[in-house]
Parts: sequence; structure tokens; C-alpha cells
Amino acid sequence: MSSFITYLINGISLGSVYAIIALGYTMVYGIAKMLNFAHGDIIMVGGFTTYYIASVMGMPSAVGVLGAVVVCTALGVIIERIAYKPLREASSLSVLITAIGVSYFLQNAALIVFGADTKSFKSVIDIPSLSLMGGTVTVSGETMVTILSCIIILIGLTAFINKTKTGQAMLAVSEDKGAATLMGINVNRTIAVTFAIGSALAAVAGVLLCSSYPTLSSTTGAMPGIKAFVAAVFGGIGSIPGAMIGGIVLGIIENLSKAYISSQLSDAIVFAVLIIVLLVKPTGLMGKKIQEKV
Amino acid sequence: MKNKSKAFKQSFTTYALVLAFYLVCEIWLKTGNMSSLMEGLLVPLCYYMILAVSLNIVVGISGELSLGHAGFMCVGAFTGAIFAVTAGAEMPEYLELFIAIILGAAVSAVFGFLIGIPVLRLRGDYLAIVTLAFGEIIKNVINTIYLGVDVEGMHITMKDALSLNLGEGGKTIIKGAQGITGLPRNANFTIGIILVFISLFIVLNLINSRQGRAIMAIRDNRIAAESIGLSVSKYKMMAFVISAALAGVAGVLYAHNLATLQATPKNFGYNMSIMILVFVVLGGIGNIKGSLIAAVILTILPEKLRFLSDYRMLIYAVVLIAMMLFNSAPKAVAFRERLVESISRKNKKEAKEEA
Amino acid sequence: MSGADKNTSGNILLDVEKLGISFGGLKAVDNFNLKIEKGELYGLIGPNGAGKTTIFNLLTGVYKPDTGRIILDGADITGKPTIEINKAGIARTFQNIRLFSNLPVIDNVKAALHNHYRYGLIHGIFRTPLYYRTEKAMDEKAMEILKVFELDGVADYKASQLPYGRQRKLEIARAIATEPKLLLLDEPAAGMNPQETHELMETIKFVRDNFDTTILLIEHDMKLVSGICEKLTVLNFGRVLKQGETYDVLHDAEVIKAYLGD
Amino acid sequence: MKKFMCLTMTAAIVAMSLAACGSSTESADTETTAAAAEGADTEASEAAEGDAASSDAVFVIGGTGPLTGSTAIYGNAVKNGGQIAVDEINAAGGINGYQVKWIFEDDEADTEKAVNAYNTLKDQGLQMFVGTTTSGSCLAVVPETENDNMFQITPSGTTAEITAADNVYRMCFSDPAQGTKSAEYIGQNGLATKIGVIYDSSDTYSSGIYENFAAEAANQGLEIVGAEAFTADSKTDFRTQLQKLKDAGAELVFLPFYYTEASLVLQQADEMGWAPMFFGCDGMDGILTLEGFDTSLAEGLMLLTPFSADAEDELTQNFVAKYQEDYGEVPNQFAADAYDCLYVIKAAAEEAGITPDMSVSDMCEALKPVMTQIEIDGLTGQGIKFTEDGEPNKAPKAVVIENGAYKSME
Repeated sequence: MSSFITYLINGISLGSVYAIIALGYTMVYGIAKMLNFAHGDIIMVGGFTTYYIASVMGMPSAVGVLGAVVVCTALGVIIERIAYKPLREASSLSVLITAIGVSYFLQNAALIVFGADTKSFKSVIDIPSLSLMGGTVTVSGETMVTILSCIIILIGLTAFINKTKTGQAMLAVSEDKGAATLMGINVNRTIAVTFAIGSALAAVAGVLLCSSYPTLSSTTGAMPGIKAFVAAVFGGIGSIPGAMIGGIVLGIIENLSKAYISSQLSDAIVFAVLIIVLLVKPTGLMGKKIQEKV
Repeated sequence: MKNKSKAFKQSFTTYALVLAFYLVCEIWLKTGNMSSLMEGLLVPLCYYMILAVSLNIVVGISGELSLGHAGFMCVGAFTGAIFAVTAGAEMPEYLELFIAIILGAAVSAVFGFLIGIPVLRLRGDYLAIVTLAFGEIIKNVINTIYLGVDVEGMHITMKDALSLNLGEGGKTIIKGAQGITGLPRNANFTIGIILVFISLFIVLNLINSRQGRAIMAIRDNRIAAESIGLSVSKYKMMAFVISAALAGVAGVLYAHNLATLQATPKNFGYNMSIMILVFVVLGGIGNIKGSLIAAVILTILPEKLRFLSDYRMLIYAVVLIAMMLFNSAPKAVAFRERLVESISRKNKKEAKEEA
Repeated sequence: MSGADKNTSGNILLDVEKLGISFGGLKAVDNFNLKIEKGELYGLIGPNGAGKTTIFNLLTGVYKPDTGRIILDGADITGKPTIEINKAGIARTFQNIRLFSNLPVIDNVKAALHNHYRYGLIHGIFRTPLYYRTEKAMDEKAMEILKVFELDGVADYKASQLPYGRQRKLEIARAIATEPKLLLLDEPAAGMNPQETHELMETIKFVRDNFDTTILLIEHDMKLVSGICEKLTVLNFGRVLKQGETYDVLHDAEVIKAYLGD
Repeated sequence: MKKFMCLTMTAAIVAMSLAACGSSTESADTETTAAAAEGADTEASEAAEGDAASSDAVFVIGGTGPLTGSTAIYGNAVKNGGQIAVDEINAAGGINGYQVKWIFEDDEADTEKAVNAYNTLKDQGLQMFVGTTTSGSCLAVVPETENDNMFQITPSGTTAEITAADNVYRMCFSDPAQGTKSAEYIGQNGLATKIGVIYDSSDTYSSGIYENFAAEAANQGLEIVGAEAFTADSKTDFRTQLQKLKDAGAELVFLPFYYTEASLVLQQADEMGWAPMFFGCDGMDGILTLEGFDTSLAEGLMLLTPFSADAEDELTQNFVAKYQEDYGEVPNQFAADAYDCLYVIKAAAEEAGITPDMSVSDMCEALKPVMTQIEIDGLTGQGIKFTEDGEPNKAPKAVVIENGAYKSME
């Protein structure tokens, strides 16, 4: 029984990291309607920024996190301006491919700038692990902070979108760009803001990812990015609570299948569950049902 | 009819382009001026062309985004490879290759059908993510398979090579992640080009047939297509299965070009699927000729950028982004149109002056 | 109802009884009855949001009805999928045009000939004599239909390149190509100028007379409705307000009130 | 419009192919001139008998490995390690009086790209091949080198079949050597009887060692209580695998994979408060120099390795110092293996007396018979000799990490 709880908690730890990445993914998708394949690589940049500020330059972790947020936000806005904005009216596939190009670019630029050797990231979180059930189960400080951050971001984003003017503009843009323009909303600016927020979230996710799994290289963000994308689809892409639930569920499935079915096949099982969920609920766990008007 | 002749012209120029490509390469090769690199790239170019053409059936003609195409390639590659080291080992090499291609296509088609049943019920990005998932599942599962053969027949396990319990004289065929080794390397450029021609023949004829028309009608407007009695599921499936079968052919060619076959994230993961998608999108969705050219350019480009050493993949990424922007950004398209117009106007003017 | 009474049931093409559907508790169509005779040109009118298009969607299987039956030429087609209903003999056009916009005009029609001119995939890929024979027959048939709509000159254009009015005509041509017993036209004159509308009226009559079909159309243009429809049903808030001969219906006080408002 | 695109793209292809022709001849030209200039400048070659032919002829030795992607670290190590050896050799007068040119291409650790990279090297005049870095791509390149009869020595391709071809040699230990030796070592020294294994089931190297380890474990009376896998797609979270092994009562956990992932395993085990014995292979080397890693976590970790960057001998110390100076990193065993490969080639080439004007195949034929005769003292072992099969006879040394440094367990 205690093993099961440990597996479950391991799953939640991993899932909370997926969740926090998925939040940024789903937000950009929900509003700009594009799969930003470079999201995972912005996470990597966030990780490296913190690493250099905190571990190499020896400044406080908080400065590192702040630095990562600033760098990633700027990066996100620049990428959007150069690579995605010119393709606003083009097919969504063109933007997808461009995003892949950006992803290659960031990975290879990082390889040149930061070198090929893997770095061991020093966790920015200094909270002791929590010991439960007489020491048989431990919850790490990173896990607690990640989950807490997820919840804060979830609440913050929801409030931002529902309560602020910019947030409302985002909603309008996500519904119908043309109509939003007619209503006097600056679509380009709104999408730029979306990317800024999405990239800031990526920075936070990067720091938390690297704190939980303290290894850092140019490809650090790639696989978590894909997994988080799967998580976002799982929860219903575009849905903010869905991303969080999707991430955590994904982490739990991954760990339970490693524990009870096969550690070799856990990737396959995760993807198989995704397929089954989408067949039962074609728009994900929390996704809106889209009715095509005839 | 004008319409007919246009379609004919389209197909004809595509075939002619491939033929010209073949002849140029052959002459280049025969005169001994071709670099080892280019020589080594000839067969890969063929399978990338086949992959580009086959994915264009799903993405361009059927209008669905698939991110799992490498999975079908993987199935074809392993089917062909298993055949090559078992039953095919004693056969004359071209007979072996021929049967391997048929088998690879058939098994991939079966996978395409089975995967198509759930996948084609979904739409848009959800369909894309599920195809990606299937591609990853195929890769992951193949990595855990151990297959051996001895006098008692085939043994299969997902644990490790020891658990195969092979008898005397037994031979391990697939060793999990270590894959298959000792494959015959009997694919060559001519065979590759023949397969490109066959793929083109199938796809171009499909486009101009009753079935192809139905597939494209469904792509353009599913509801209207249903209203005139076209079965959406049947024709989407048809496109998906043909596409999978051709990807399987490319896979067999892949497996017969290298002495060893492993399923890694690099060759059969989502990265490869995306690479093939890049061929299709860059070449112009639905534009068969364009995707062939894009496949050739994007396969040669990273090799030709080797002189940049460390900056190679970085520049490749920049070129990719720039090409996408140039090709698809509305402003760039408008600019190109103006450019073409001004050139043609100038030409006309000159022609007039000459007259 | 006098028209319906006079005829034997053998002459009834479409018989709809007590049709109803609701969306999220709201009754979009309720207790809808309709009988259309073979060869009739029938109009379905009503204010915006009255449920006219919903009835088309029910008739063509886009929606499954909650209640009621739809009988087409003696066969029960209630709740069947769109494809089956088309095969049974109903074709339609759409309020917001739905063409195969990237295909040439002629291919839009040839796609609709799909179920009448057949050859297998193998014939298509290997271009057997059957392929050439069938394709030639399809081309001829498609051109014949396009000629009726004066679209034969633009057969090679992409459908999306046509002007609006001609797109509407192409949609009708495409629907006709499936050889329907009943043709449903959803606002065929929408967005057309009076001249185009006039031409369209002629075309619709020509179609009815020459293609052996029955037509049910939704239209707001009263000139068109009064000009060509023999009978009308007026719909209001998902219910039948009035049914009968065109002249009678259009001069009914209740109908006028529904149209002009209180 | 499409036509225009097609035209531009075709034009691009033609341009590229032309550039290809152009550059291959052009670069060959510039290279020879550059090499000639270099040769003329070096004192060493002037000293070399003053033979006119020798001044502009060089040995072209090349390698391939991943310089981009997630395994870039290994390819870069081989590239840099080889470069240091070549610099030293050239400074000391080259091989048989001829300078050595070291060329290296990115193979992205992919079978197909490895063949392309090898062909690119051939276009640059490759005469002897130090590659490839990773096992999977090595298997794909071997048939090519066998076909060309190109002398090949892989610094770090571990799969057993690689050396089946008689032109191919290996500098590192093979999978069987490592897996079997590890099990033997654990069994004979009675370290533990209940063994847990974590391995990368998507990697040739890791699953190869695991398989050989499992086979030998049975002979050694070791009980494998759990063999848990991970894949390249999920290689950061090992908590569940560790928990399973812990529940199964493993006393020793065998980790046949690279130190980058192993560092996470150690951290996560520590987090769980579980401290079994850990035992690694040559891929584990590098863990102590992992930038930012808390080395106290590696305390007590045992590994079989031929190389240790903090060894006291002069050769190692010089190498490490040079490497740090040039590349700002501490070299791992890939770099050391590559370094040794170059010295193996040097020793064999001098024994066989080959010259750069020989054909690739003649060179290989000349080198083959002497390979079993040479003996070198390298970074990865003393008195290394090669067997007929192309394997090095060096024995893996077991070391244990104590106070942040390797300590021999012999």
C-alpha cells in the first residue's frame, strides 16, 4: 500500500511538471490557435538563464528566476514578431513548421552558446521534503512548490483572462480574430501579449523542471515539451484547468504503468491511454465540444 | 478537354522531372565525378521522395494533419528487414527485395487500416496528436521486441534475448533496441527511382480518378461531400491506407540501404514524421512536384552545410524559417506575385519592341 | 390542404409526420408535418430563426429527429445518415455556399456523379479501358448539366474563382448531378441581384421540368417565391403557421402579421 | 504561382548541385594548399629527410560522432580528444615524418547520417577512420568501411558485432566485456547477491551491456531481483524504478548507462532515503566532473572504467590540463579513447611504415598484420595490445568513488 502511495506521489511530482509546462502550451494554443513547438525550448532557455545567474554567477535564486522570466518573455515576443506574425494569415500548417524551425534554432543556438556538456542544475527550492506515513513516503520540496505554483498560475491566469481588459481581448481573439478586429481590439498586440505571458510561464516551468530533474542540456526542453503538449491535449487543449488536470493525470499514468505494467512500455501506455481518452471524449477531458454549423 | 490536358501536363512534368533527376545523377555517377557523399545520398533521396509523396496523400489530398508517418515507415522497414534475414536470406537479391517491398507495403497498409479506424474519427489537431501517439507507440514497442528463430520456429518475447530460449542453432533476429543487424544492402538508386515512379504513378492517377475526386471533395467540404453521397470514412481511410503502404515501401528501401536497423527517436520518432511534413508543407500542400523538390533540397541541404561545422544545424534552422516565411507569408507571396508580374510585363514589352 | 386531399398517396413524394427536435431544451422544430407531391415546386418560408434550415438538416440526416417520421417515396428514411438519404434521393444546397472550392467546376459536378458512374480503385490507378470509358461518360454528363446552368464555359476554373451568383448555380448543378427525387434549395437567391434572381427562377423551373425532380426551397425573396412556388408552408417559432396554395398563404392575415411583426 | 515556386526551388537544387561539384574540387584544392603551407611551416616536416613528396603529403585521419542533438557531448569529446592527440603528434614530428590532419563530421548519432558523414570524410580524402562514436551508427558504417577496406578503429562503439569485420578495431570495452566483467566482479568479490538493474531499453549500448550482464549473472549465482527500463523519451524520472527495486530488496543496483542520467538516479535515490550499492560501467565516468553536480551523492559508487580524469600519472594529467585549456571542460572517457585511438594508429603506422601516398586499401592491408604486434601505453590502460578479433586486451579496472575521487578497488 505504501508503495502504491509512493508511486502515486511520484506520478504527481512528474505530472505537476508536465502541468506547469502544459499551462503555457495551452494558453498560447487557446488564443493564438497555434501549436508552438518551440515552447519546450523556451523552457530550456529559462533553465539555462537561471543556471547562469544563480549557479555560475552566484546570485540569489530569486534573481535567477526573475532573470529567466525577463529573458524568456523577451525571447517569446521576439520570436513571435519575427517568425510567427508574418504568417498570421497563412495556413496553420505553415506556422507549425515555422515553429519547428524555431525549435531547431533554439536547440542548436543553445548547443553553441552553452556547450554540449550536460550541466547539473542546482535546485532553486530550499524547502525540506515532507515525510509521510512514518517515513515510508516522502514528498519533495520541489513537488510541493511545483503543485503550488500550478495552482497559483491556474487561478492567476483565470482571473487575468476573466477580469482584465487584456484578458477579455484575448478571449475575443480566441473566438474570432475578424470580429475582434471589428470590435477595435488590436489583434497583433493581444497575440504578442499572449506570447509574452506564455513565455514567462515557460521560464517558470523551466526553473521548476530543472529543479525537480536537475539536469540541463540543449535538448532538456524537447521531450517534456512534447509530453506537456500531450498533457494539454489530454486535458482538452485550450482549457486552462484541463492542462493542469491533463498534466497530473499523465504523470500518474506514466508512473503507475512503470510500476505495475512495464517500465519499457510506459511511453507506449501513456500514448495508448491518450488515444482511448480522445476516442471517448474527442476534445479531451475538459475540452469544449465544437458543433459545426450547417 | 482543357481540364484533362492540364492534369496530364502536371503529371507529365512531374515524371519528366524525376526522370531528368535520374539521368543527371546516373551520368554524374557513371562519369565518376560524383562525390561519395552524393553517391551515398542517392538512395536516401529516393525514400525521402516516396515519403514526401505518400504523406502528401494524407496532408495534401485528404487534408488531415498526420504526425506519425515515420511509424508506418518503421513498420515497413522492420517487416522488410525481418523477411530479408529469414525467408529472404536464401533468395536471389532482387527477388528478395521485390517480395520485401510487397510485404512491407502490405503490413504497413494493415497497420494504416487498424490505426485509421480510431484516428479518422477525430479531427484537426486531435487527429494530429493521435497519429503522433501511434508513431511513438510503434517505435516504443519495436524497441522492446526480441525475436528469434530456431528449428522449432519463431520465438518472441518482450523481456530480453535470454528469454527467447532459443534451441541449438537458433538465431536472434530482433534484439530489442539493438535492432536487426546483417541486413543485405541491395537497394540501389535505380530501384529507388523505380519505386519513386511507382509511387508517383499511384498518387497522380489516384488524384485524377473517381476515388481521388471523392477524397479531395471531402477535404474541401465534408458536409457537402456527405450531402452528395460520398462516404467520408471510406475515402479518408482509403487515403490513409495508401499513404501508409507507400511509407512502408520507403521503409523497406531504408532498411535495405543500411546494414543495420534500429528504431530510434532519430529515424522513426516524431522528429522524422515532422521532417517529412516539412517536405510536404514547404513543397506546397497537395503539390506533388513541390514536395519532391523540397524533399531533395532539405535532404541535401544539411549535408552541404557541413562546411559550417558547429553552425550547420543552426543555419539549417534559419534557412528553414526563412523558406517558410518566403513561401507562405502573405506579404512575401504578394511581393513574389508583383515580381513575377513585372518580369512577365518586361518580357512582353521586350517581345513587342523586338516585333 | 385541398391539393393533398385530391391526390392518392401514390403521388406523394415526401411525407413528414410530427417531426420535432430540440436543442438544449429549446424546441427548434415541433410537430412539423409536410406532404409534397411528385413534381411539385414547394416553398418553405418564415422569419429568421423559424427553423427552416433545421428542417433541411433533419430531412438530410445532419440532425437526427427526436420525434416523427420522414417517408420518401414510400421508404422510411428517419434518422438515416446523410449519405444514405442522398442515395435514397434527397440532394440539397446550403445557405452558406459549400462548394469543393479547390476543385475545378467540372469536378464539383463529377464528384456528385460518384455513385452513378462506378469503377474500382484498381481501375482508377491502372487506367483500364473501363476508367477511360467511365470518365468520358462522366465528362459528358457533367458538361450536359453545367450547360443548363451556363457554367460550361468555366468548367476548368476553380470553384472558388467563380462569382457568387455562379457559385450558387454550381451548388444546384452539383445537387442535380446526384439525380435526386427531391431537391432542397436553401435560399438559392440570397445575395443575387434582381436580374440574377430572375434568371435563377427560370433555371429552377427548367430543372424541375427537365430533370424529373421535385423541389423544396427556402427563400426570403417573395418575388421568387410567389413567382415559382406552387405551394407554401410558413414556419414560425418551429411550428407550422400556414400551409397551402401560394396565393392563399401569402394573403393570409396571420402570415402577414408574422412577417411584418406586431 | 506554384510554377514560380517550383522554378525557384529547381533553380536552388541546380545551384546547390553545382556548388557541390565546385566545392568538392575547390575545397580539395584549398585543403592541399593549406596543408602544403602548413607542412612547409613546420619544423618537424623540414626535419623529415627533406623529401619533396613528404612536405605536402599528410595523413588524413577522421572521425564521426554526434555534434548536435541530445548526445552531442560524446561526439564533441571524441572530436576534441582526437584533436589534442593530433596536435601532439604533429608537434612531435608527425607519423613517419608526415603531418596528420584530423577531420571530424557530425553524424547526429543516426545510422543514416553516419553513413553520410563517413562519405563526406571520404570526399575530404579520409585515409584512416576513428569512428564512430556511438554503437548504433557504428554498425551502419562498418559495412561501408569494409567495402572500402578502410582502416577503422572505434573509440567508443561497444556492440560486439562491430569488430566482426577484419578491418575494424575497438579502443573501448565491448558490451560483452563490460557486462560480463561487471557480473564477474560483483560475483567474485561477493559484493551482493540481490541485484537490481536499471537500463535504457531504447539504447544499443545500455541494453547490450544489460543483456550480457544478465547472462553472466546467472553463472555467478547472482539473483536479478528486478530489471527496470527507461527510454530516451523519459529519462529524467527514475523514482518509480528505484522504488520497485527497493521493494524487491535489491542490495546493489547496476546502472549500465551514461553519467548524465545516472546523476539523476543518484539524486532521486538519495531523496528517497535509499542507499544501496551502485555499480556502473564506463559510461559512468564523467560523473565527478559534471558541472554543478553534488559529488557527495556519488560517494561509494563503483564503476568499471579504463580512464579517470584525476589519475596521478603524467600522461593523464597533461591530457586533462590541455583539454581544459582548449575546451574549458574536464575530458571524459570518450575523449581519452579517441586520444588513444590516434596513438594506436601512430604506433601501427610506424610499425607498418605506411606513407600517405598509399591507397586506402593498401594502408589498411599494411596496418592489419601489425595491429596484433603493437603495444601502447595510453590514457585508458597500460600495455594495451589488440587481439586477432580487433578487441583491446586491456582489462576494465574497478574503481570506487571515495572522497570525491576514484580509488582502485584492486
